[in-house]
Amino acid sequence: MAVESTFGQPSPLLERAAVEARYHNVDALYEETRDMRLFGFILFLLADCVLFSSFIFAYLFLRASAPTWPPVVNGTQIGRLDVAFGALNSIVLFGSGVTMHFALESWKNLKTRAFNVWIVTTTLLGIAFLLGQAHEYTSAPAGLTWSGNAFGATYFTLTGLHGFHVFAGVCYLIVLTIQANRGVYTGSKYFGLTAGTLYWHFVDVIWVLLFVLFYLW
Amino acid sequence: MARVAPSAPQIIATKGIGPGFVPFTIVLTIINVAIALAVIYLPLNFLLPQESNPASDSAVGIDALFKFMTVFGSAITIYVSGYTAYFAWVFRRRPDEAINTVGVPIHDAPKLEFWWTLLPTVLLVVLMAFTIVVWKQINFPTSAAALTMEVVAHQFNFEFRYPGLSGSLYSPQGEMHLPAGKPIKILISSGDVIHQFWVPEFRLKAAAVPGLVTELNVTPTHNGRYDIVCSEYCGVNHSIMQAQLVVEPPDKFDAWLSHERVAVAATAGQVQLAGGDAGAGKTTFTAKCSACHNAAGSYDQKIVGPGLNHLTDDPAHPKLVNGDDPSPENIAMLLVKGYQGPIGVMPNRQANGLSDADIANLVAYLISLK
Amino acid sequence: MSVTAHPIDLHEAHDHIHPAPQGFIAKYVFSIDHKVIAMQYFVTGLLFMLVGGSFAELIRLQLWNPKGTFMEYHTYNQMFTMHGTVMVWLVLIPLVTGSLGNLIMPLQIGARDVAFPWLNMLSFWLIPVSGLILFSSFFVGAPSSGWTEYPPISIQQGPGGALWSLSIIVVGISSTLTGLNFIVTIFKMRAPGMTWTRMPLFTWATFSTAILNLFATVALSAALLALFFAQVFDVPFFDAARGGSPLLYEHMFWFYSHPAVYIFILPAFGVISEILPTFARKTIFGYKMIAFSSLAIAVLGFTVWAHHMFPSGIAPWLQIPFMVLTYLIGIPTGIKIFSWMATLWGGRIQFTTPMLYATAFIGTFSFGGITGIYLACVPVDLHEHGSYFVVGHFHYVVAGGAVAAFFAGLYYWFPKATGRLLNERLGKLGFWLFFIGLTGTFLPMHWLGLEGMPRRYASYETFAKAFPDAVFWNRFESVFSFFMVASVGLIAFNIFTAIRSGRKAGNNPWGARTLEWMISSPPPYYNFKKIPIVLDRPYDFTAPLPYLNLDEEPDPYPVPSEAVLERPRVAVPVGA
Amino acid sequence: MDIAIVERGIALIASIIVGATASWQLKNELSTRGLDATATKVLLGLLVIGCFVVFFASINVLGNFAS
Repeated sequence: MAVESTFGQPSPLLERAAVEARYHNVDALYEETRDMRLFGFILFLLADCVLFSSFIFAYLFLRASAPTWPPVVNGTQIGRLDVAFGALNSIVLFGSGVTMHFALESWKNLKTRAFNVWIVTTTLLGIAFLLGQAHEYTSAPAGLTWSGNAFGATYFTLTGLHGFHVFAGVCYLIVLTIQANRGVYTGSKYFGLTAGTLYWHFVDVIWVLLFVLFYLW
Repeated sequence: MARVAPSAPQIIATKGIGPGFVPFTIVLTIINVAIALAVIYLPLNFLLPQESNPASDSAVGIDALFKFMTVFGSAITIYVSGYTAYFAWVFRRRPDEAINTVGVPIHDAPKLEFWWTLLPTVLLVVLMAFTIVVWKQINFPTSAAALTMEVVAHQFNFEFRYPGLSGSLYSPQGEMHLPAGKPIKILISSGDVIHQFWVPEFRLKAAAVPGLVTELNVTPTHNGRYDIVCSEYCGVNHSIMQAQLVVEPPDKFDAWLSHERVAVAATAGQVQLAGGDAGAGKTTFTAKCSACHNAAGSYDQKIVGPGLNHLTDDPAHPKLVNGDDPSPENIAMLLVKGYQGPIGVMPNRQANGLSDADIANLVAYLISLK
Repeated sequence: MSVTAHPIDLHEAHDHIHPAPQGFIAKYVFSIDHKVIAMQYFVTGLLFMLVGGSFAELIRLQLWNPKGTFMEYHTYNQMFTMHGTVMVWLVLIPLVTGSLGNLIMPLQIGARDVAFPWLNMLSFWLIPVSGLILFSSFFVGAPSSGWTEYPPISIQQGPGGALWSLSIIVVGISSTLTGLNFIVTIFKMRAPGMTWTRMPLFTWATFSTAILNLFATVALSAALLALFFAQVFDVPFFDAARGGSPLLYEHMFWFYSHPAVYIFILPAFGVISEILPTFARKTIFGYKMIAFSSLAIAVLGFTVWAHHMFPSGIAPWLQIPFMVLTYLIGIPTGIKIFSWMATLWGGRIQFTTPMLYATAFIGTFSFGGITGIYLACVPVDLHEHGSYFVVGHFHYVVAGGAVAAFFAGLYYWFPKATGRLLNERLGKLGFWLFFIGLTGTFLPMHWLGLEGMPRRYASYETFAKAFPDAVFWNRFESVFSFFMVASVGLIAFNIFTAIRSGRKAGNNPWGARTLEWMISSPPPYYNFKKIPIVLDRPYDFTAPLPYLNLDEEPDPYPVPSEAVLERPRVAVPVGA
Repeated sequence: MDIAIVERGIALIASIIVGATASWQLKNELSTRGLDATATKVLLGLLVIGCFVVFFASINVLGNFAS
């Protein structure tokens, strides 16, 4: 019976049967569930992108409709954000992206000691970023408050939402570290780590956009 | 048990499209033509308010567009519902029919599908063109506005402002007057929440959004008394937020307007300036005026309005914006009436919610900016 | 050692059936079986529909008298707000996708369950939670500025508005996760051989709805998060004095809420595309065009949101692109309607209750679509925006479209879900009550709106002076709205009696050909012992069933069962 | 040496190091196939761009509003 392919690639179940027939040690069922989870996780990240882009639309809309930017509150124009500290804080986060990538690579090469070193550094850098962000909030320019004006509203909401995502990422990393050391993930079954790495890179990339939009423009 | 031979399906073929298809189509077409003629030639006052003698120039365009869509829309609806009912009846399953009868195995007809994609597209493109023509008429009037007035919506009444002698003038909230036959530009804004200024007879509406000035260009054509209706939910008494609009001949309008000007000028009166406290004035200024004026900036440092430092002793600007001397009384009059001129619009005391004490304090504070 | 490559044995490759759930809780309350979750969605949806419907009846009673003396204005404002909110977010968004989508889509693609069953269970349980949050707002003053809750008025009202925002964010999370779940299921878990162009059309509709659910709903969560901050922390997103803009909320809200109306209607299209071929005993006409127009509507749905905002102060030149794009959506919708009519042509149509709803859907929905074109046209919208014409239009499309198609799907798949047939006479009576009530209630709204009756008015004395017939038409509508209440009550009664004493329905009572009719009803928790192989599209009634490897070999030419046909039929060939 | 100069210095050096390692990692990843590999490549690429942005921000090419 001719079982036609779907969009050029064979239907998932056929694929699994073929994989199982050829490599007896591959757990075909796990491969399929991994594919599904990965596809679902990527869709989740795309949905999260829509969340951030809605708020970025709000920022651009309010900035376009404001007579001057940064807006004038009680007669004085709000000062610019501190680019120097912002740059430092950003590179801390981007550095944690790189160390997370090293962590996953070392796990793939079954070097668990190196994995532990890298993932702990990533977590610490993530926490450092959050502390940096807290410092940024406390020493914000005069007049820039959450309920003060449109600039404060969009700045604190967007960076706060991103900060919350970083905080969730840090908790995720801590859980991953514990699970990895408890042996939940094996050499071939480590989807949690892949998802954690993708999420962490995603959080970095969102900050690239926010850093440019708020600090450099 | 013995396997009964599978009952192969019996295909019931049909001759042509269906029995009595042509007479049925003729009947439908007659109905559609009748509706079209009725819609085009009969007055539709039961559908559109005062359709037989439209109350504004844009109403003519909008009613024409409405009729165009009604003609084609009702035709499409009648043909679709008609043929669905016809097919349902003609191809119904007869009671004595075998159990395994099956319809004609046709699953696509590219020519037919092509036409029923192209025709709606063509119809919609024609509708788009017609719509853009009427849209241009409404939004971009050819002749300049003979009268520019303002409507400011507040929670549960409309406030109408006509260009007075100096600054704005407002008539009693209830009644709005317009000269017939003249192009009018109505600038609409709101003092608190989103409202909508809608005159069903004009077929026009525009939102009154706080912090935004929307525009409505209309040339009333028929004298009469119309309702102004708020059609955007604006609070508890949204249901009773209506006002009266009187369209009258230009001479009667001018008489009314001059009468109104005299009446309002009398009530402006003098504000007691004595005892104004500069400190309280500063807080009122920060709360209500700093969004547009920079207290520390000189005249040129505009935010929306000019900077007010050295208001009374600025050699470069010896006079106020409306040409009066910067005496406390004139400043007070400016705060009372607001200002509307080339450099922008300043709301009057009513929109800013300034009490007499506020005005006295503000004048004391502004004078102190030396 | 020699690697023994045994021949690909498909059913062996797929025999991992996890053990059956034990105990009442695991089986019915916190179950991960997509069929049980579908039942939970259905019961919750029906309850919320009754609640939302009762708010609607209170509105109709209020409008009986132009002076509006039945309720004070504030209560009436709460009623129309809660009616809109409950019907949109607690009935239409979760119900059609959640109950029919969950029940039928996995069966139609030959899967044992959705991709992430636990996520599916979480998605359901967020709905009752959000319902509780929403109804708890009655204690602190329910929200009262319409289901759109435009700021600044929605910020000025009491704390009910904040609870409203919270509960809708929770519904948003639930439908985002359902969307994600269904996309992964349809991509990854189709039976062998079921290519994209062999999938049943209800699955196509569920797929396009899932795309909308996943990407559009998050924009709503952003808008409502911003509104929540504005309501609770006074964040000036929408406060013009402090740099914000009320238009911003309208853009963010409608960016979601127009795809939301396609989330209502796309599954309805899917249900109609399933029912018409079965009861016309004839293949669907233009399968590819219907499937791809579902996708086209889903994609175009993202681009048209500002036709809700024509007179609300956006730049005049901006109105034109949204008008043009809204017209373009009319074309794929037209293709669908014409294809359905062509499906009816040349068939052997048997008017069971689902077929009555489906046929009436074609007429009602196309009338609703045409009035949509009126509202998309900018100059005419300047007259009709915010009037009862809009209320008439969207109730024709929502009640006459999505709810009617949901009832059709309910009557069609109830035998598969419970193994019992619903009573046909009660069903037909319910159908006629529903459509007479629908026409009587919502048709007059069109000319009331054109004459100038604004929306959301608790009393319309000024309008009644300008248009004296208004009082008659409003009373006419109020009377007929109770027909619809009667029909929904009849459906509820029919369901609860049929569960126990309905006639037995075998695997395939209607003689349909899609995969869900090939297994027993109600299906076992694992759906398919062996995953079938699909060879062709299921709709050709003259060809044998295109399935291999089915658990029990069905009759290759399925025919409606005796229990379904009105009078017993003798297999007498026509004309003998 | 006020704090801003120190911060800019650290950011400059760190952006060069992180940028280099990220692009090196990206080079290694280029040969891999699969959904997660493509996602990682895209995200790593954007990370490299982020490092460029921080590099130019630290040397005051981007984001100086002094003029």
